[in-house]
Amino acid sequence: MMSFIRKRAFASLISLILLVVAVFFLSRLTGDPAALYLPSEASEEMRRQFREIHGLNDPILVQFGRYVWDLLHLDFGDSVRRARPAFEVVSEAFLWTLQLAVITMTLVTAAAIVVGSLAAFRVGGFFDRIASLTSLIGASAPDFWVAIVAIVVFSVGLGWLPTSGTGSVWHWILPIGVLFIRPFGLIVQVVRGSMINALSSAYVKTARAKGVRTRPIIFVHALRNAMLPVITVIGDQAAALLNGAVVIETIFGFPGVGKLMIDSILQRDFNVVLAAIMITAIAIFIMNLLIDLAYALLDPRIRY
Amino acid sequence: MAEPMLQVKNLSVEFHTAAGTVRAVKNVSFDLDRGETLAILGESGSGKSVSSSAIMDLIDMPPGRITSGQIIFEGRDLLKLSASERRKVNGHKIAMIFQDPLSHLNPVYTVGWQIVETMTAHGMSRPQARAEALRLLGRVGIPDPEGSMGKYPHQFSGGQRQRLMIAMALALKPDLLIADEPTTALDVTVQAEVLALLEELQQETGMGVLIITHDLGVVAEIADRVVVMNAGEVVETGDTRQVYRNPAHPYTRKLIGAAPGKGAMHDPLPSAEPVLSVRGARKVYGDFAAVEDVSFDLMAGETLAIVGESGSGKSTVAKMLLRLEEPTGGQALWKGQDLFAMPERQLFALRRDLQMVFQDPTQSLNPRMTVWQLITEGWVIHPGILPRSKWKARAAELLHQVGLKPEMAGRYPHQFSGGQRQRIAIARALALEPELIICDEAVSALDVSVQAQVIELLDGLRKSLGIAFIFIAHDLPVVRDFADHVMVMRKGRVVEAGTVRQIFDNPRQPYTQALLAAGLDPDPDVQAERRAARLAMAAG
Amino acid sequence: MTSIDIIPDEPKPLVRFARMLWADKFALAAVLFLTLVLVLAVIGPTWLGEVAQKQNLRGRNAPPFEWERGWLWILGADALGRPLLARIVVATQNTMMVAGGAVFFSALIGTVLGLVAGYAGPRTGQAIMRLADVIMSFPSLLLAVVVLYILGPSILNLVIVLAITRIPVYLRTARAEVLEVRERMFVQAARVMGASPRRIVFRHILPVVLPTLMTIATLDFAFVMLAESSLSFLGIGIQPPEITWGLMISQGRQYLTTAWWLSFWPGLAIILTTLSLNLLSGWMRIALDPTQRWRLEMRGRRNG
Amino acid sequence: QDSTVRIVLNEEVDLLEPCMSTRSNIGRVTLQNINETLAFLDLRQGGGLQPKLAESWEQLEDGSWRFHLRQGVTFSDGTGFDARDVKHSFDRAMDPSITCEVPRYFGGMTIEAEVVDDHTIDFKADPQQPILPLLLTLISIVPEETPVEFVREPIGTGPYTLTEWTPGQRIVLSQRDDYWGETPAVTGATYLFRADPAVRAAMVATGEADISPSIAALDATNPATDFSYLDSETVYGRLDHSVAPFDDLRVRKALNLAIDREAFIGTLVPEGALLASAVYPPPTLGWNEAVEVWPYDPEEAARLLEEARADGVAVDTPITLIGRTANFPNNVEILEAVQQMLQEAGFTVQLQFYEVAEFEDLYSKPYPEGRGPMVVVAMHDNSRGDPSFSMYFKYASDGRQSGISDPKVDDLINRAQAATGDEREALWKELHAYLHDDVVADLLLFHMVGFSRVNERLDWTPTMATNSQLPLADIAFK
Ligand SMILES: Nc1ncnc2c1ncn2[C@@H]1O[C@H](COP(=O)(O)OP(=O)(O)OP(=O)(O)O)[C@@H](O)[C@H]1O
Ligand SMILES: Nc1ncnc2c1ncn2[C@@H]1O[C@H](COP(=O)(O)OP(=O)(O)OP(=O)(O)O)[C@@H](O)[C@H]1O
Ligand SMILES: [Mg+2]
Ligand SMILES: [Mg+2]
Repeated sequence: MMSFIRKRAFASLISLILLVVAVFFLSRLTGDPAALYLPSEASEEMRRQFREIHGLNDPILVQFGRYVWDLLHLDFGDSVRRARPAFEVVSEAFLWTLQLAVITMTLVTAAAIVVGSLAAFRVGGFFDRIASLTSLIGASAPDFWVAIVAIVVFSVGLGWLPTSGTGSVWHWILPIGVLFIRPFGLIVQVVRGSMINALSSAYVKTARAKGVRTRPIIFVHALRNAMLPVITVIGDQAAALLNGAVVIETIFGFPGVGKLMIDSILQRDFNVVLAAIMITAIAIFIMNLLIDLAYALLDPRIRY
Repeated sequence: MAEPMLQVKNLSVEFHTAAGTVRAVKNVSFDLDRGETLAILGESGSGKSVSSSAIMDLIDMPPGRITSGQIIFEGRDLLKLSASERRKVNGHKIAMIFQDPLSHLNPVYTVGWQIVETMTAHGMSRPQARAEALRLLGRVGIPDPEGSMGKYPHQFSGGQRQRLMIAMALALKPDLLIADEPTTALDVTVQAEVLALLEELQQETGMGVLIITHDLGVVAEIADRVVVMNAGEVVETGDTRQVYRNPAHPYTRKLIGAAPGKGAMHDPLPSAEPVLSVRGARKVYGDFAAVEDVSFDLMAGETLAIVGESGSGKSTVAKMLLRLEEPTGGQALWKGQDLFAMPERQLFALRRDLQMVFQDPTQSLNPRMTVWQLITEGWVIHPGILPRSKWKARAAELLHQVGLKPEMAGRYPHQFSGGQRQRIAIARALALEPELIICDEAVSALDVSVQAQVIELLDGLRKSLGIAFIFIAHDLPVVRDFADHVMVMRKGRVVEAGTVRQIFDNPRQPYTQALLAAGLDPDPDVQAERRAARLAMAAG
Repeated sequence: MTSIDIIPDEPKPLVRFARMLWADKFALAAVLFLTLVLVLAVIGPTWLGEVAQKQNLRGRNAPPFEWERGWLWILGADALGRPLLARIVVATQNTMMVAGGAVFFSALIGTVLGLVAGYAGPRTGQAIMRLADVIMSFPSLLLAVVVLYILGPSILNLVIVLAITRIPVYLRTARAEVLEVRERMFVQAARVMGASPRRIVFRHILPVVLPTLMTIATLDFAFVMLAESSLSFLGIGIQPPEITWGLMISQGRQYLTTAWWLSFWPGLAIILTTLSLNLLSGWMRIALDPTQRWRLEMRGRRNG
Repeated sequence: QDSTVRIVLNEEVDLLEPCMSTRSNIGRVTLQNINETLAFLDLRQGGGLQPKLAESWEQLEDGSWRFHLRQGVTFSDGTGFDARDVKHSFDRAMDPSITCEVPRYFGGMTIEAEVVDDHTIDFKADPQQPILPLLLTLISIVPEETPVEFVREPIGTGPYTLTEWTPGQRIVLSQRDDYWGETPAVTGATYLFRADPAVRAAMVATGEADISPSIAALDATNPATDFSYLDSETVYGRLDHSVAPFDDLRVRKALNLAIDREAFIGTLVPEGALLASAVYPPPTLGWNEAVEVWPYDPEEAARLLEEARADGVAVDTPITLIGRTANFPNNVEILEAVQQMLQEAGFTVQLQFYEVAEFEDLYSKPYPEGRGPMVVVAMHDNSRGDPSFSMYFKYASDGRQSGISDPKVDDLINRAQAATGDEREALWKELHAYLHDDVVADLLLFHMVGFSRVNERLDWTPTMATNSQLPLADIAFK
C-alpha cells in the first residue's frame, strides 16, 4: 500500500511536470499579455517596456528556465494583473472553491446514493420515475437558469436568502443548491443503474435467506458492490468543482478559483493560470489517488 | 399424529423466458417432520433447487411465478406471510445452503462479517455472534478460523466456500435446514464431518433437514425418507431403504442403476512420451503456500485424477497450468515448451489445446451470452475448427451429448439449473476439440445418470481422439471409473500418486486410506452397518 | 439424431426489440422524439433555413402562443424578431453535430483507453491514467484558447476541444469497471478459450461496462450542448448567424426575466433530448441484459 | 439612519493603484474618494474644468502651465500635501519601471514638472499642450513617499481611506476626520463585485446594495430607481481603407447608407442612445451639430455599389464583420442585424466574433498580412471632453487603430491639438465634418447609454462620468 502510494506519487509528479510544461508553452502561443494588459491605445514603447518588466522579451526557453528556477524556490511569480504573488491570489480563491466542492459533493453523494438506490429497488415504480425525471430535468437544465430563477424566487421574491456574495451561512445555500443539481442527477442515474445489477445478484438472495432487513440489503450488501462506477463519477464531478464552478462564481459573486482562472486565461496572466492549474491539479491528483485506493478498499478482488 | 413441520402442497412454479413459459415445478408435494431428514433426489434440472427456493421465498418474481400450491411451515402458509414476518422466519427458523457457494457469498465483505450478520440480523449481540462464528468455522473444518474470519470469499477454495455457507446456515440452529447439494465440493473426509455435524445438530435441536443431493451415498448415510423428482414432478416418495431396494418408478431405477464405482478400473497404457510434464510447481499467496512442489506426467489419451482434501490446492494447480494464476515456481512442459515461463503471446497459440471446465459453472459462463453464443464462441475465436455452416448441427450434437436439449440454445445461463450450467461448460470445452481438458469438479453437480452419460462421453473422446484429462474430483467412485492415474493431494503437497489400481486397491499413505475409508456406499444397509461400526468405535 | 435435435433459429432480434420497446411507453416516446430530432437535423436547415434568418425588428421578442402570426411564431420570436420554432428546428443540425460529435468521440476514445488501461499491464495503465489526470486538470477554456490560436476557429476544432475535455470521465469509469470485471470467472474462461485481449475486452467486459457509460453519455449530451455555447463566446466554433440550441440559450440569457421564451424553448429542447436519450439508455440497460430483460418482456405480454 | 452605502460593481477590482485609476473599475473606487486630482471635469453640472487640489492655474508666457496648490491639505497618513507630492505623483505615473496606464494619454509629448515652491508647481510640455490641465485630471496625487511600484494601500488626500480589502469580495472605505474639504454625507462605502447584471439589479432591489452603476437595459424597469445616462461609449465599425473594396469612397458610402440606424433605437439599442457622427459623444469640445448622420437609403447604397462594380471595384469580395465577444449589450444581435442590412444592400458579409486577445490583434496595428476587407466593430470611450483623446489613435496616419491615411486629417489633428480656445474648437469641428462627410472614414453607429439602479433612499443620479468615477461626495440621502 505504501509502495503503491509512493509509486503513484512519483507518477503524478511526472504528470504534474508534464502539465506545467504543456501549459507553460501552450499558453504562450495564445497571444501577447501586453496587448491585453495595456489599453489598446498604448504605444509600442509602453508595450516593449511592459514586456521588458515582465521578462516577456526573452527567448521562451529562458523564460521557462527562470520559471522553473523560481518554482524550485517555491516562487510562483507575481500576477501581472494584480501585482500580487500568484500563489497568494490562487490559494485564497482555492480555499473557497475547496470548501464549496467538499460541502456540495458530500451532500450530493449522500443524497444521490439514497435516492438512486431506492429508485433501483423498485425499477419502474412511482418513486423511480419521479426521482429519475426530476433529477434528469435538473441536470440538463442550464445552470444559469436555475441560478437566476433561484435568486428571483428566493431572494427577490420571498426575501429568504441573500442574492449573492459571502459572509453568512445563508450565503452558501443558493450556490450549493444550484451546484448540487447536475452532479446529483448524474450520480443518481449511475447509482440506479449499478444498483439494478447488484440487487439482482445471488448474494442479495443469500442476504434475504438470512433474514436481513431490506435497508441493510440495499445499503450494505448491494451498495458496496455497486459503488465502483459511482465513486468514479463522483470523482469526475468533484474534479469539475475543484476546477471551479464558473457560472456559480460569476452569478453569486463567489470568490472561487474558476472565474479567477478564466479571467486569468483571457487576460493571459500566465503566472496565475499556472499556479491555479498546479494547485487544482494537485488536488485532483490526490483525489484520484484516494479514489483508486477506495476501489481496492471497496472491492478486495481488485489488485494493483 | 401431529402436523408435520413443513408441508409442501401442490407447488407449481413457472418461469417466463423469451421463448415462452418454462414450467419448472409441477404440482410438487412433500412433507417433513421435526428431526427428520428428507432427501430430494432427481435429475439435474428437475426442479429441486426451484422448489426449495420457493420455500425460502427466493424465486425472483417475476420472471418466476408460483402458480399454485401452499407451503405450510409450523401451521402457517409461508406464501402468505408479510415481508417482515418472512424476515423473522428466514435465517432464523429456516436456513438455506445454496448450491452455488461462490456467487452466493458477497464478494466484498469478509466471510466473518457475513456469518456474524446472520446472527446479528436476528438480534444477537456482535461479540457473541463473533464467538459463535469462530466456533462454527472450526466445526466445519475451515483451517485457522481466526484468520479466515477476515478473508474474502475469493480467497477460499470451492469446498471451503461451501463450508462457509454451511456455517452461515447453521449459525442460528434453525428448525429447518434446506441444504442444496451441500457436499458436492467436499472431499469425503470433510463430507463425513459435515454430515456428522448435521446429525449432531439434528439430535440437539430437533432440526428438520431437507437435503438435495445426487449422491446416493449421502442419501444412504443420512436420509430418513426420499423424494425423487424428474422433469418438475415428484415421481416417487418413500422410506430410503425401501426406495433403494424396490424402486417403483423407472427413473428411480435408472438412477440407482447408474451409481458409479462398479465398473472395471482402467489399466493405463505402458509409458509413452508425456504430453505434459509438471515439475516442482509452486504457488504462494502472501505467506501461505497453496501448492508446494507438485510434479506429475501426463500422456496423451490418459486421465490423471487429482483427489484430495478440500483446499489442498487442486484448483490452484489447474489454474496455474492455464496461467490463470501466475505460478510462483516450477515448470510445466507441454510438448517440451514451458507453460509457466511462456510469454502471453506465445501462450495464445496453445490456448485452444488446453481447456478447462471450471469448478464454479455459474461464474464461468458469461451471463450475457446465450448457450448458443457460449458454445460457438470457441469456433469464432478459432475459425479453423469448424465451418460456419456446420455450427448448428455440431452445437446441437454437443448439447445432446451432455444431456441438454438443443432447443435450450437460445437461453441464458441464469435460466438453467446448477447441473445444467455445468453441462454447458463441458460442452463448451468439448467444442474446441482440445488435446487436454482439465475438469475441475466437472461432474459433481450432476445426478448419477447424467453423470454416467457424461463420463462415458469423455471416456469415448479420450479413446477416440486421444484427449488427455486432468480430472479433479472428490467423488472417488467416479474417479475409480474414469481415471488412469491418481494423484492424492493434501495441504498443497502430493501425498501419493500412482495408477488407479495402486491407489484404490493398495493405498500406502494413511491419508489415502482414510479417504477411501470415508467413502459412502449407495446402499442404505451397507451404510447403516458402517455407521454402527463407527459409532461403536467412537463409544469404545 | 432425432428431428428435435435442431437448434431453433434465434427469434428475430428486431421484432423482439420492437416488442420490448412497445412494452416501455416512456422509451417508446423517447425513441419517437429522437427520431423527430434526427429528421429535423437532416432536413431542418434546408426546410426552414430561410425563415429562421429573416429578421424583423418590429416583431422582436414576440411572445409565444400568438396564433395569428402563423405556426412558425407559435413559440415566439427572438431579439431580432426571428421565429423561435424555426430557429430551434434549424439549430438541430449544428447542435447534433457538435454535441453528438463531442459526446461520441469522447465516449469512444475514453472508453477504449479506459478498457486498455484496465486490462493492459500496469505500465500502460499507469501511463494512460496519468494522462487522464493531466487532461482532467487542464482547464477546458485554456485548451479552447490554445486550439483557437493554433488551429483557428472551426466546428471541428470545437468538437475536438469538447471531446478532449470529456474523455477522462469515460476513461476512469471504464477502467474502474474493468478492474472488477476482469477478475470475474467468465473472463478467465474466455482467456482459457484463447480469446484475444481485444475480444475479451470488447465482447465480455464492454457489455458490462457499457450501460454505465451510456448513462453518463446521455447526461453529458446536455452538458456539452451548454458548454459549447460558452466556448462560442471565445469565437471558436459556431458563429452567429449559425445557431445551436446552446447558443440560443446563452443569447436569451439576458432576457430571462423579461422574455423567458427566448432561452426557455431551446432549453426545453435540450432537456427533452437528454431525457429521451436517458430513457432510451435506461431501456437499453434492461433490454440488453438477459437477466433483466423479463421486465420488458413480461410487461409486453400483459399489455399486448 | 445608515449613512454608509454599498456599491456593486460589475468587475472585480484587482488592483487599487492610484496611477491605474483611469481603469474604470479602479477609478470608481479611488478617484476623488481616496485620491484626488489637481482639477476635475464637472460633467454633473456641466461646469467644465473645476479646481480640486489646485486652486487655480494659468498658462505662462513660454506655454508651460503653473498650478497654485491648495494649502492645509493632508494625506490620510497625516503628511502634508505640497508641490513635491504632485511632482512625485506625476513622475511616478510616467515612470517606465512600472506599467501605469497614464502614459498612454501623454504619447508624443514630453512633460517636465518643476516645483516652484511648496504650493506652486510648473508643468512644461513639449510640444505645448493647450489641454494640459485637462490631462492632469488623469493624475491621482499620492504622497511623495510612495514607492515606484504598485501599492496595495493607496494613500491620498480624499475624504475616504481604505479600511478593508478582501480580494474578490469587498472593499470598504471609511470617512476620515481630517479631510480638507466639506465633509460628505456618506460616511463609508462598501464595494461589492458581481459580474452578472441581473444579480446587480436584484441586489439593489433587495436592499443588499444601494447603487449599481451598470445594469442591463432590460432590467431597468423601475422608474423610481433606474436611471439611464449617456455613457460616453461609441460603437463604430472601423474600416481599413487600404484594402479593396474599402479603398473606394462609393463603397464606404454605400456601407453607411445601408444601415437603418433608427431601427435599432428602442429595440436592440436602448432608448436614449444617439446616432453617432463621430467616435466621441456630443458634449465633447468641437462637436459639429451640422454634421448629419447618414440616412437609411438602401436604393442609393445599391446604386453606389453598382456604380463601383461597373468601375471594376471588387465589391463582391466577402467582407468580414468582426465583433468582440461580450463587448457591449446585444453585441451579437446588433451585428447580426447589421450583417443582414448590409447583405440586403448587396454586400457579401460574414460575421466573426473573437475573444479580446485575438480581437486586439485585428483592431490595433500592425494589422495582419493578407487580411481581407474587415469591418471591425468596436466600442470607444471618451468622457474627457476633448477629441484629442480619440483622434490621433483613430485617424492619424500612424494612429494605432487608424484605418485611414489622409494628409489633411493628419494636418488638422496636429493643428487642433496645438490650438486653444475657439480655434481649437473650430478645427475639431472641421475635422469632424471632414471625416464623416468627405472621407467617410468608418461606419459610425451609436453613442450608447448606460443604466444605473439606485436605492430610493439615496439622492444621486448617474452622469456620463459614472463610467469612470463615482465620487461618494456626490451622494446625498433623501
Ligand atoms: N430463471 C429461469 N428462467 C427459466 N428457467 C429456469 C430459471 N431458473 C430455473 N429454470 C429451469 O427450471 C428447471 C429447474 O431448475 P432447478 O434449478 O430447480 O434444477 P435442479 O433440480 O436444482 O437441478 P440441478 O441438480 O442441476 O441443480 C430447470 O430446467 C431450469 O432450466
Ligand atoms: N486468492 C487467494 N488468496 C489467498 N489464498 C487463496 C486464494 N485462492 C486460494 N487460496 C487458498 O489456497 C488453497 C488452495 O485452494 P484451491 O482452490 O486450489 O483448493 P482445492 O484443492 O481446489 O479445494 P476444493 O476441493 O475445496 O475446491 C486454499 O486453502 C485457499 O484458501
Ligand atoms: Mg439445483
Ligand atoms: Mg477447487
